[in-house]
Amino acid sequence: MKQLFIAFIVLTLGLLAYSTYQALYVAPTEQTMGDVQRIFYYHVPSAWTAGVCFLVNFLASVVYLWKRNTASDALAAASAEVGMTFCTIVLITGPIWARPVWGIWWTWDARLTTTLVLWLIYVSYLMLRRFSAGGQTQVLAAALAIFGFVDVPIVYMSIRWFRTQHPSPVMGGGENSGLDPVMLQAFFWNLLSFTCVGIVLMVLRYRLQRLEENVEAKHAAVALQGGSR
Amino acid sequence: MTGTTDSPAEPVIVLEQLVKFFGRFAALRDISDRFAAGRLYVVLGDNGAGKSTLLRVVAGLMEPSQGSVTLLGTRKLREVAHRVGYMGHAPLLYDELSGMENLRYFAGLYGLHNDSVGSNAMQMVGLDPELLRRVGQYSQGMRQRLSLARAVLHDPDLILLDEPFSNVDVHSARAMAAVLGHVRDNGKTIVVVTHQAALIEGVADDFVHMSAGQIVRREAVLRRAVTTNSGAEAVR
Amino acid sequence: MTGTTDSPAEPVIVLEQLVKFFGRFAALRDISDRFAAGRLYVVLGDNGAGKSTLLRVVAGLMEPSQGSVTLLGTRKLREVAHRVGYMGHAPLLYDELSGMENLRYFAGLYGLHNDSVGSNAMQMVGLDPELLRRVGQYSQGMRQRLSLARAVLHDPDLILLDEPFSNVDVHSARAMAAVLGHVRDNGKTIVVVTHQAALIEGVADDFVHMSAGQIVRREAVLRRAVTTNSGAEAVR
Amino acid sequence: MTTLSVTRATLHKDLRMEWRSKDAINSMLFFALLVVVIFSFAFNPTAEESRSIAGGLVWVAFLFAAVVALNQTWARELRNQVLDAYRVSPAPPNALFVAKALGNFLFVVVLEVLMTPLFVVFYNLRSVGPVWQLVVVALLGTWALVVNGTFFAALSIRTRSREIMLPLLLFPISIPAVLAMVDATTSILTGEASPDFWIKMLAVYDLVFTAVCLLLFESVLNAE
Amino acid sequence: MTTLSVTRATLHKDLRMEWRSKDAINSMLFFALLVVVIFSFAFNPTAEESRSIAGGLVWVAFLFAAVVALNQTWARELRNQVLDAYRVSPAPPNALFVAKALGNFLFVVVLEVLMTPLFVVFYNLRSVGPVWQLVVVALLGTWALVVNGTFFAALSIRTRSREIMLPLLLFPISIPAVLAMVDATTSILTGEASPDFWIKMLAVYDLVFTAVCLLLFESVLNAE
Ligand code: HEM
Ligand SMILES: Nc1ncnc2c1ncn2[C@@H]1O[C@H](COP(=O)(O)OP(=O)(O)OP(=O)(O)O)[C@@H](O)[C@H]1O
Ligand SMILES: Nc1ncnc2c1ncn2[C@@H]1O[C@H](COP(=O)(O)OP(=O)(O)OP(=O)(O)O)[C@@H](O)[C@H]1O
Ligand SMILES: [Mg+2]
Ligand SMILES: [Mg+2]
Repeated sequence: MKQLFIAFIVLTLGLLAYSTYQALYVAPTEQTMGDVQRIFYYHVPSAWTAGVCFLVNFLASVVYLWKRNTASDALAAASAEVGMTFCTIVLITGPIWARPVWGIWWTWDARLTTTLVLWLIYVSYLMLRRFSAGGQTQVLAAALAIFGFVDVPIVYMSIRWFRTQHPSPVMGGGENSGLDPVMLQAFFWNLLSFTCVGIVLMVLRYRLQRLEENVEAKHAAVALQGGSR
Repeated sequence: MTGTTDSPAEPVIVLEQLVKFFGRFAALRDISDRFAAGRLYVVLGDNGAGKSTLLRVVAGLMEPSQGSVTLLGTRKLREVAHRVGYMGHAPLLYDELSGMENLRYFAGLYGLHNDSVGSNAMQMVGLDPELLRRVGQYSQGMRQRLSLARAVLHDPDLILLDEPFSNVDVHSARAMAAVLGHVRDNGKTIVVVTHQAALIEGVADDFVHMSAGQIVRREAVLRRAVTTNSGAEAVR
Repeated sequence: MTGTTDSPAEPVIVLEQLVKFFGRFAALRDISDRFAAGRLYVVLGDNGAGKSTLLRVVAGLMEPSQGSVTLLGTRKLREVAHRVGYMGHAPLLYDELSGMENLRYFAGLYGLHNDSVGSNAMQMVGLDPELLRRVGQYSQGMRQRLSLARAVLHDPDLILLDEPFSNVDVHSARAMAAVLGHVRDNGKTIVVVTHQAALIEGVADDFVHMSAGQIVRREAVLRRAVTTNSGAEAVR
Repeated sequence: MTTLSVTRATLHKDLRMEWRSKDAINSMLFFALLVVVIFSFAFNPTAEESRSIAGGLVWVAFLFAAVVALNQTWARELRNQVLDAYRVSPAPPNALFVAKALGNFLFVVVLEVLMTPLFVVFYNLRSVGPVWQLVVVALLGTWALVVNGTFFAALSIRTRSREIMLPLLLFPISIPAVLAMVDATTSILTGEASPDFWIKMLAVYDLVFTAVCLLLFESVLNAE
Repeated sequence: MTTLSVTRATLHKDLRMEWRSKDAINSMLFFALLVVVIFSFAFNPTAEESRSIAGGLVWVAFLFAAVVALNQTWARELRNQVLDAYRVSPAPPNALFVAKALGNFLFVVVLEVLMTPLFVVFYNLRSVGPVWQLVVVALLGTWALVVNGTFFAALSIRTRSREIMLPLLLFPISIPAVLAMVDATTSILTGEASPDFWIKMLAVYDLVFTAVCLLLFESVLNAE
């Protein structure tokens, strides 16, 4: 099992190297935007990976409330942290891209706003985990995770209708539709490698959490056995 | 389980390998014990011995980390919640309401909508049900008495009290101890945590000594007819 | 002023016609009394008798409504603040700091910038100055000890303690009482409010009984060589 | 059945305590007044513009006022750890939640009723659209704030820095509701667009989150 | 002399406690971010208009954030009634006040430094007037909020409904300062008018209220 995972890590590193090569050297330079467009290969896969992590977080939280097992709580914590990281990458690469392309850092477009709200929700989730003490953390966090996940589709719906009088010039271009096959290929390599990186990070974080729990359990066992403290 | 008093009836509290962790600190360490019906148990022990934790676990306010609590024959504590009374460290009362208003509300939580429930409880602990003052203006001793009234309001079979005498003057404490004695005589089971054993030894049946998260010793008391002369009494 | 022990030296506390109102309620009702140097006074009384109020007025935390307090020869309490130590109902410590950090800060308030002040005080009450734990994680007994250390940190001539033993286990309480005895033997004056007279009677010099806002009785204690056997002790 | 009676008793007790102290209501009112005043200093409302930002102003003011109020409800239960008394009783947890949410709702509605004239005066507002629509938006929007607010207040009182946690948890989740309220209000005030979509959206939000709250409250209350 | 050393010790202790928990800093930051986001939902900042209301928005946001922060400083002193320990000591009361005010000032300035980029990004702000003037206004304005805020927080923690009392006391007194801050900021951002008058006005306000606070703090601290 452990060897399998190490093999997976090695594979992921290889993938990452290859996809970076694809993004920076193989994919052609975009005509209107220039090299800035290459952010695309990091921006979109990050968003996708963040989405996967948040889904895992939601499922793990539901399972935790149902089964009350520490494993799913550890998974929820791990996925929230990793998802937050990728979401942050999206929120950093997006404006960096937007500034030269649109001339502004930010606009209240549906996708942008949803990403921001998602990020806010998971920051509050992680803060709650930090600020609550002892045995109640898991339950409170799981409840919040469910709230957050239920909220996201509502945010998305509402944002799409938000201030329609100022249609934002965002995704109108639609590179997606007319994407160059070479670009598409580079894009998919990146998508794959980012997903793998996300999985690796989540598993590592999860194992760290479990190890910590194990250490606690060992200490606890020692405390139980030892005659006095 | 040294010196456990055996009783014919089924025990009211059965603790099985009870463990409670706070982080990596074990506040309760593998406690297995049983408490018989109709007795008044006094739990003694140093600060941090785990007395309050034990009481909270038994009352269902905390989940044990390992092991189980069987109360009045069931492990589903919520099912017997109406037969258990709990008085915590803090008074568990609303400062802004009067004594009767407090009791009326808490009686409602137990499905008791009769005012006599509250006034009986107040009379039992020696408070005047007509008292209009808000609890915030009560003196410490009155507040503790009212808190006791709240805990026994619904005539529970099992009563758990956490340091009911702290900051209470000697007179009030003795009065409260006497009330507990009466309640016990009516067949209820009472568990009292306290540092002032002298105040309650007159009515106690068993002393339970806790230390470092374990019950280290239990001893039954020969019921005496008169209250012992404690040191505090001698001084006054 | 029945049974006042007379002492040759000038009294440390002189109360003259002290009255304290809360709204229209008189918590202290015309108290005139004096407390001599080098003695350990134990103040007893029912809940609401006005003990804490008296202590707070003497410590300068409250202005009396009428009358005056003369401390160590002056009515300007701020001038003798560095010679008075006060320990309140609450611990008066920062939960987020360690024991030494707390004491270091409070020593600074008295102009003492030497670390040995804090570590001596901690050792005196039986705590380890090296202890890194934050006060929030201390047990109740440790916290009360540290609180006592804070009150006596600057080697005050007059020490005022409000229920130092509440919620403290018998062992810790006896240890604290012994510390107080030593401090008194070094010539300091101590006033302790408590409901647990038994714990401190071994080292007490005078008992002061309060009731309904007045000092109703005072009695000197014949110093005994050994600690009395209180009821609590008999039980354990 | 018993849920109903406990809800009623709890609501009754809360209202009585509130009425007796009048702390919260008085201070909330004054707070609201101040917010309106500070806002009019900060934003210098001139008749033409004001209508387009009024929706935002009103709801931001209500939001902040509500956060302050919500913290107080549970703080009261926590003061002498009275909540423990509820938890050891056989009373159903959701009764407590519903009572608190209703109490807060009443409270914030009273606040809004009293604040609205201030806004009208300070900003020379007049609605182009029908006023009853404003009432519907206000009720739905307030419930949206209050139901989540009550839940998250119960959550946040368990954490270390209590007062600050509530807005931290509540604001992100409430963004769609705030959006809907503001846009519906602005649509009605200016009469430029139909608020129907936003009203439906608020209704859905209310339903979904009331359900989620009721589902999860017991676990939160009993998280030691 | 001794005032100085006590001030330093108190400031040092506060910063250490703050640093140790980092709670307050983190939560304040996030709160500030949320306020910016909520405001931009509520007020729809489009490039042209935004510059004229940005001054108001920024300061209202800072004001709310500061109020939350200020309450926390004294709450810590009150938790185990530690304040009593200060009061029975011979340490000068004003040392405590100055230390708290400085600590809060630092805190709010850090907050502003971190919030400003957010406003710039979300509102696409760019200043027409010189930026150093904005810095001067920010420093003077922050001190105005903080010195009164610290004082009134000390006053309000003694009352029953603590959290709410602070804004009630602080806002009315702060209205002239808020006005000056907002108008100075708007003047600089739009470059339409000279902010000099408002800056002078803020400086005078700061001087007067610092003096008044120092004069009165001892009585407030010792009010039983
Ligand atoms: C400013 C902050 C920005 C944020 C927060 C943001 C966020 C996102 C998110 C969440 C996705 C969804 C990925 C998915 O469908 O799984 C996405 C996709 C995408 N973004 Fe961005 N983005 C930003 C700026 C930009 C800019 C400036 C551009 C280019 C002009 C851009 C181009 C794209 C493209 C091409 C896609 C994928 C195609 C699509 O699904 O529509 N983004 N972005
Ligand atoms: N919520 C908590 N988190 C972490 N540790 C805790 C918690 N509650 C209690 N403890 C620890 O568990 C131990 C037992 O605490 P408990 O309150 O049960 O002691 P106790 O016997 O009631 O003491 P006391 O006589 O002081 O009331 C103590 O060391 C305490 O520090
Ligand atoms: N701040 C206050 N406002 C109003 N009444 C007060 C206040 N402080 C104390 N009292 C009242 O003054 C009386 C004396 O209170 P005090 O705290 O001095 O009593 P005590 O002797 O210390 O009692 P205990 O043993 O309960 O500590 C009580 O009746 C109390 O209700
Ligand atoms: Mg205890
Ligand atoms: Mg007292």
